[in-house]
Amino acid sequence: MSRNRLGRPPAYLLLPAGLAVALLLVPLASLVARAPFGSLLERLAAPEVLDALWLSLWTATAAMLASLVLGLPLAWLLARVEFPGRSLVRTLVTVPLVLPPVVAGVALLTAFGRTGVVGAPLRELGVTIPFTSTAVVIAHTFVALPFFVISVEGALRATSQDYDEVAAVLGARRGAIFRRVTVPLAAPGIAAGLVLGWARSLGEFGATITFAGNYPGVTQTMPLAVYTLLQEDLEAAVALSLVMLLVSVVVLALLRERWFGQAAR
Amino acid sequence: MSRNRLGRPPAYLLLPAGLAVALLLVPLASLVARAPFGSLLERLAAPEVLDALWLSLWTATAAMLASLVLGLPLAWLLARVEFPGRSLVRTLVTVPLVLPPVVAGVALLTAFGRTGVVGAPLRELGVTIPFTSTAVVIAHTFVALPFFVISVEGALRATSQDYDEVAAVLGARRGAIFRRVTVPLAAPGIAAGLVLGWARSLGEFGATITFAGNYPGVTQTMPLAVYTLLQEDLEAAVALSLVMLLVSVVVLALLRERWFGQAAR
Amino acid sequence: MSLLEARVRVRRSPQSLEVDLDADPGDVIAVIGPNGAGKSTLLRALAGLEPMHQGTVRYDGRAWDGPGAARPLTPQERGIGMVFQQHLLFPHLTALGNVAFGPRSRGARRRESEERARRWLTRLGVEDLADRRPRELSGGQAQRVAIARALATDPALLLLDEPLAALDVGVAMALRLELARHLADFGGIGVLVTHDALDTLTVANRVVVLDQGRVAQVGTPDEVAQRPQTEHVARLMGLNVLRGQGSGTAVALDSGGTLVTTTPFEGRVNACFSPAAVTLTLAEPTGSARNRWPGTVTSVVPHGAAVRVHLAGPAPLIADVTPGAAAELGLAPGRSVWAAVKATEVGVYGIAAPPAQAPLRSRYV
Amino acid sequence: MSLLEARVRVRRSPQSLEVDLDADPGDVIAVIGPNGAGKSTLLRALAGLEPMHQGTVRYDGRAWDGPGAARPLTPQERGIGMVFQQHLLFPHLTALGNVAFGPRSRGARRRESEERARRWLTRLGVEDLADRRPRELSGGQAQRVAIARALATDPALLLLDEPLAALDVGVAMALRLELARHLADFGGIGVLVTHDALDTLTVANRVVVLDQGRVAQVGTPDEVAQRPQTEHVARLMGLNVLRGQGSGTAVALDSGGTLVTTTPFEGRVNACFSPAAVTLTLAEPTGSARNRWPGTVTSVVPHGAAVRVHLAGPAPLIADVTPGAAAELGLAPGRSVWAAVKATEVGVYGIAAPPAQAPLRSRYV
Amino acid sequence: SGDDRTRLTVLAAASLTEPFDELAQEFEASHDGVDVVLGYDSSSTLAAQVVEGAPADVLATADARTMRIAEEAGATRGEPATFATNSLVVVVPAGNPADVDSFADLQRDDVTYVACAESAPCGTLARDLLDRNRVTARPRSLEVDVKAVLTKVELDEADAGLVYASDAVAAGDTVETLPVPHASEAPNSYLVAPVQQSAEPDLAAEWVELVLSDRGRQVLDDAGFGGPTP
Ligand SMILES: Nc1ncnc2c1ncn2[C@@H]1O[C@H](COP(=O)(O)OP(=O)(O)OP(=O)(O)O)[C@@H](O)[C@H]1O
Ligand SMILES: Nc1ncnc2c1ncn2[C@@H]1O[C@H](COP(=O)(O)OP(=O)(O)OP(=O)(O)O)[C@@H](O)[C@H]1O
Ligand code: MOO
Ligand SMILES: [Mg+2]
Ligand SMILES: [Mg+2]
Repeated sequence: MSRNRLGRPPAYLLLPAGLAVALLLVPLASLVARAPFGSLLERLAAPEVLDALWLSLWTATAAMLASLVLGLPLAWLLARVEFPGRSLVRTLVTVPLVLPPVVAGVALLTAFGRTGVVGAPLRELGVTIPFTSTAVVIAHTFVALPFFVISVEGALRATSQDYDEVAAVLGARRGAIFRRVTVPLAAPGIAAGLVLGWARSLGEFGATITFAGNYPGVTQTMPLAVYTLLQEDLEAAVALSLVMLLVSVVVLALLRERWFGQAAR
Repeated sequence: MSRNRLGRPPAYLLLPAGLAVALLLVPLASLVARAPFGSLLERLAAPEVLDALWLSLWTATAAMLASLVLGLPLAWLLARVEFPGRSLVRTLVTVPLVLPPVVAGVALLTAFGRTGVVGAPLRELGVTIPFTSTAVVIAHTFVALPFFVISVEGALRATSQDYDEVAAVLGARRGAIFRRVTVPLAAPGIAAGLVLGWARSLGEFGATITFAGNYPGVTQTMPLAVYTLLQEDLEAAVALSLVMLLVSVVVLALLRERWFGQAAR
Repeated sequence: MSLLEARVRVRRSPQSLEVDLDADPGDVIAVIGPNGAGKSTLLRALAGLEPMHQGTVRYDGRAWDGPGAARPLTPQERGIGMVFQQHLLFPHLTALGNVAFGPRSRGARRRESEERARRWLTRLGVEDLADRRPRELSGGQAQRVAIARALATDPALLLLDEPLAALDVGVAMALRLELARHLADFGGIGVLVTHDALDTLTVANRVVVLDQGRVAQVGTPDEVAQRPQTEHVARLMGLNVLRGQGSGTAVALDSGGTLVTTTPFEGRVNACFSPAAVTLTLAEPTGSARNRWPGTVTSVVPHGAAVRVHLAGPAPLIADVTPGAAAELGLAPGRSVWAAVKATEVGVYGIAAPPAQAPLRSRYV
Repeated sequence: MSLLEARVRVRRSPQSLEVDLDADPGDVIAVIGPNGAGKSTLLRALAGLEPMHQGTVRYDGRAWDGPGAARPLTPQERGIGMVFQQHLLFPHLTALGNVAFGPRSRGARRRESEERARRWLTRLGVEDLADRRPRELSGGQAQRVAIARALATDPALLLLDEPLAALDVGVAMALRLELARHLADFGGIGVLVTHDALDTLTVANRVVVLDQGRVAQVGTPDEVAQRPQTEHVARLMGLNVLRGQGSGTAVALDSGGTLVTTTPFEGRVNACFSPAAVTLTLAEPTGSARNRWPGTVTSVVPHGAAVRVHLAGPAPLIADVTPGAAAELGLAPGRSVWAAVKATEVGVYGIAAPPAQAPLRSRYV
Repeated sequence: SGDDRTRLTVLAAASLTEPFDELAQEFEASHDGVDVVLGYDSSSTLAAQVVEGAPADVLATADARTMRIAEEAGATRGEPATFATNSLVVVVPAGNPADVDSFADLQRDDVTYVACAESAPCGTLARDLLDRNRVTARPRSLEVDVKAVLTKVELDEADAGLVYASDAVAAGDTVETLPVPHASEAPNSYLVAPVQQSAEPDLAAEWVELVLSDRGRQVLDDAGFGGPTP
């Protein structure tokens, strides 16, 4: 039986929703229509492409995990704990969103580069970050973290705080409340944040190429590979991005159905 | 009196949150440290910069409004209404996130360009979209909409559906439930989504330059101006992005405090 | 043809709901029954919030659900008022906003809706709280706002799920009268779920007793109060009811032993007697009272002019004794006593419904 | 020195809360009072959920809040159990998970916590529902799980906010006894908010009556039942209480008229008499009953062996009459009657607290 | 590529993608156990990265200015060598829908054309040539790099665009090419230099040699580049 027992959605909601879908669908569809499908499989099998795809997937996943580990506590602090300077921190978190990605890459270079605040001391220890896969992960995290934090903070604010109180009365310490009550209740919002962050990382180009460079097998993610290919062959570059799309859609569809299947009801 | 009456946040949450802040702060700080402050004000006063700033602000705002108008109904449909193909649509919405921005721009060109599915008929009517400010808004919307929809859908799923039922019993039609119950209850999540979308638009580079081009006063947003300048003068480009940061932070801080001040409690 | 004709069927494991309910204009039906009997589910199904896999709901000749309806009507199409068991006030609206929501949704203008809402808040004695948000209200205050919200739309079918549970005794009594007056006036139908005998007796003109998703008894409040069919109703009405197998004037009790009555009856019976008919003694009684049981006092509380004593034993019993007798017997929790009832005091009547499985709660007692 | 010494002060406009509460091991304190009196706020302050601007809470010699404490202890440091007025079961956990949450949080291992939880669910008769989520439970079932959750941590201070409100009558009675037994055994302190006289009389050994954020009366259940200081308690206990100015054996009633008693008293007094002492007649009574009022019947319901009649008039009254008398007088809502009470039946005692402002609800009645 | 293999990392301007890919294959063929890793980006980004210590052996830029940035920071080893030039041509979409027949047609009202922004080397060149040819019509868009110009033309969004001859070759038959008068008078120079922090200075020198060799000249020629001195 249909769950729409609260009545039909009105046209003034269906129409814009349809438009939204169209706005997203039409460009994708016409892109797909132009793609040279014949060479798609062949391209997918090329070792550099597989390297780039694999690099993209694991660095984006690592960045997602880093966002989760670093960002979830931050989102929680912003949503649930009063501390001086909270609105300052909240604003700070938004800033990297506004930074054009290439400038973000420059900023990362100035911080982690050989003369950077963090980079210089690290270099003494024999560690250099830029132009390594680690740099890719850092660039992705820097770019994706704000998305994650802001959307999760929104979700946390939208969930009731009453249950935190109940858990406290039952003897759960602040950390246990966080783990066992707040986070599970905000699970759909957190899942959304992870999807956002992961997808943003996958598509990230500017910060990565500037901070990590464009080294095949080491820092050349799919968007960078697409860029490189774009120098020679537009259509091939488009085909390559479709490969990436396909893979990420499959991964996402699998993940989402599992997450939402569990988290939402 | 402190609201932290549920106990001190544990170190294992404070530490990663601090790290997150550091990760975001250190690159920004070292960027600022390198900026030629002397020329900053002077730069800000340059007419092209003012043009670009103004263009950036209004197009990002327009894209944010478009996201709200188109994306909120879509997020609601995905979160609240069962319909065939729902999970397909949900996946579709994620796709543009993964697309490298330049490829997104190519996709938009294939759709809205003069030979595109939508562009060609429009051209017959004497309307061309590329190389106009409208194209900037479309590019921004295409890139920002998925962020908005996904984070808002997450927030909607995290809020209780019981109140929708109550409202239905009280005679509110589906649309009225949406407007008067669902949306206000998810307000913090929607505000977060708007911030995400706006900020993403402000920083957007690849899709804009590919789809809309780069002409001062018409399609040259701040990131494009920064990138253009980056080719010849790194420091000047950095200074310019700081100008943009400053302006957007001020706007955001004002907006956020107003929104959250009203919406959250 | 009744105004409301409902054949409610909700599939749910392990226990489905199958309840038939008919009501005429002005009827107020009390729905009583133990926890988990299906009372709230019944209301939700009538409201269109709980999908039915079968069955029909017709109101005023119009099919709301079932074969006559192309699709189940949505809640908003049914024009009902409902007080939910968890009051569910909109957290983002003030008390006034909550009450004005219904009129607004049904097309009234803002001012008009708010005036209407204010009138209802005043009627429920909470007009001072008009500008408070739900989280700034006490439980009982919230409950009153929820009632005002349900009434403010002038619904033709009013569904009330334990509306008076959180209210203090004075307000509850006053509200009972108010509700009775309102329901009597408006010519619609009220369905009132309650765990309180007073609600049943003062507000309703019909009672439906639910047990495990089935109707266990239907009748007027007096009928139900005098001849309760389930132990739950008997307790609610403050009567003793024992079940057994009648054979002549003897009833072989399910709880063991035999009860002697003056009314011959064959088959499954309820034997019913008032607490006042029970006499308590310390020693095993001899003499005319042939029905006697040992028991342990579990509680002793004043009840009107008498003292009400609850006993645990083969069957739980209630006895009302005079304060003097209570003092003399030294009645206090833990005390062992004998309870006796005269055969002439026992009413006997058949069991209407087939014997139900032991309800959940009986495992607890 | 008492085990619990609480001077609770919560600033809130328009009405602050100022309640002093002391309790010894094994004490069960019933907190009663009209809606909005501050009962839930009191519990929340004791739990550390409501910030106090002043005052102290000490338990077992340790300062929980106030001058002796560097900072107010957090709820988890206090080791309390609490049943909230809105049961607030964790929606993402099963019934079992909800009950096991407390033991887990206090350091027990998973298996142990779950076994413990299962035992408590069994004690409350809801072990079959262990794997259900809260949204799949009925109101009363959820309430029982909430009680199990509060008890499962063996708290030294148990705060119960109307824990029995949603329960059916059989379960409520059984739970009252269970709670009384549990509280008597464990040597801690129970604080029970209730709107039910039975709870007060069966479970508690002390009663605190709140009115508008202040203590209106303290005493044993019997004292409070026999000499109610507020109209609310009188109603709760089923007594008639009229207030007035005593001068000799005459009391000038606040509601108008004079009441004659046999106990001389000067100053503000409560005049109290049982419903059974009230006689009803159709014509204005002549003869020895000098205290008489006209009134309108608002409800007539069976009450034990008698019939309880509520009257509206200058002061609302309750009268218990025999079923015979009720039939003879044709008592039904709307009927005009005269009520009379003999001077010898009226108890008179002083008003302890300064006369409070009219409580909210009185505007409604 | 195992751990025992040697890697030669070449950072090159994006426009060198095709010839350098080809040269890399030849280099690997003639150097057993050596893998050539090519990283392409815009010249200014590459220069900045080399200054920041990017692990590279060779840097090849599309103009002298960006190479000078690396040089002045001491990031290069030895004198950078000019190994190719590139000059601008006009490209139009296949089929030439707007009938652009000459450079002067860019003046026409119904012709939409795009060029690089002046901050990019290709933009400076374009500005210069427009001036020399007295074309005053402004481009519709000032792209940040030459590939963006090409994309607009390839997708038929612009009727014409000013790109390097090498880009026109790379684009194949998706575009048609028209010469620009005076173009050869103002070419753009490509420079190559070994990088200071190179771990393989010998191999780096050999790569520079290869680029400067006749074979290198040939490959660059095929890709549309001009000789080191026009
Ligand atoms: N969503 C659900 N899924 C499965 N079972 C449910 C669901 N909701 C309720 N139930 C079960 O259905 C039965 C009837 O529930 P209902 O809420 O109608 O009881 P009730 O008569 O209102 O009880 P109470 O007096 O406790 O409020 C209960 O056993 C309950 O556990
Ligand atoms: N957050 C709040 N802000 C302001 N006033 C509040 C807030 N919470 C409660 N109140 C008010 O404080 C008073 C006491 O509330 P409380 O919940 O303690 O009452 P209560 O005695 O538990 O009543 P009930 O029997 O209805 O549950 C009420 O008048 C209530 O409206
Ligand atoms: O906006 Mo970008 O161009 O991610 O890299
Ligand atoms: Mg219920
Ligand atoms: Mg309360």
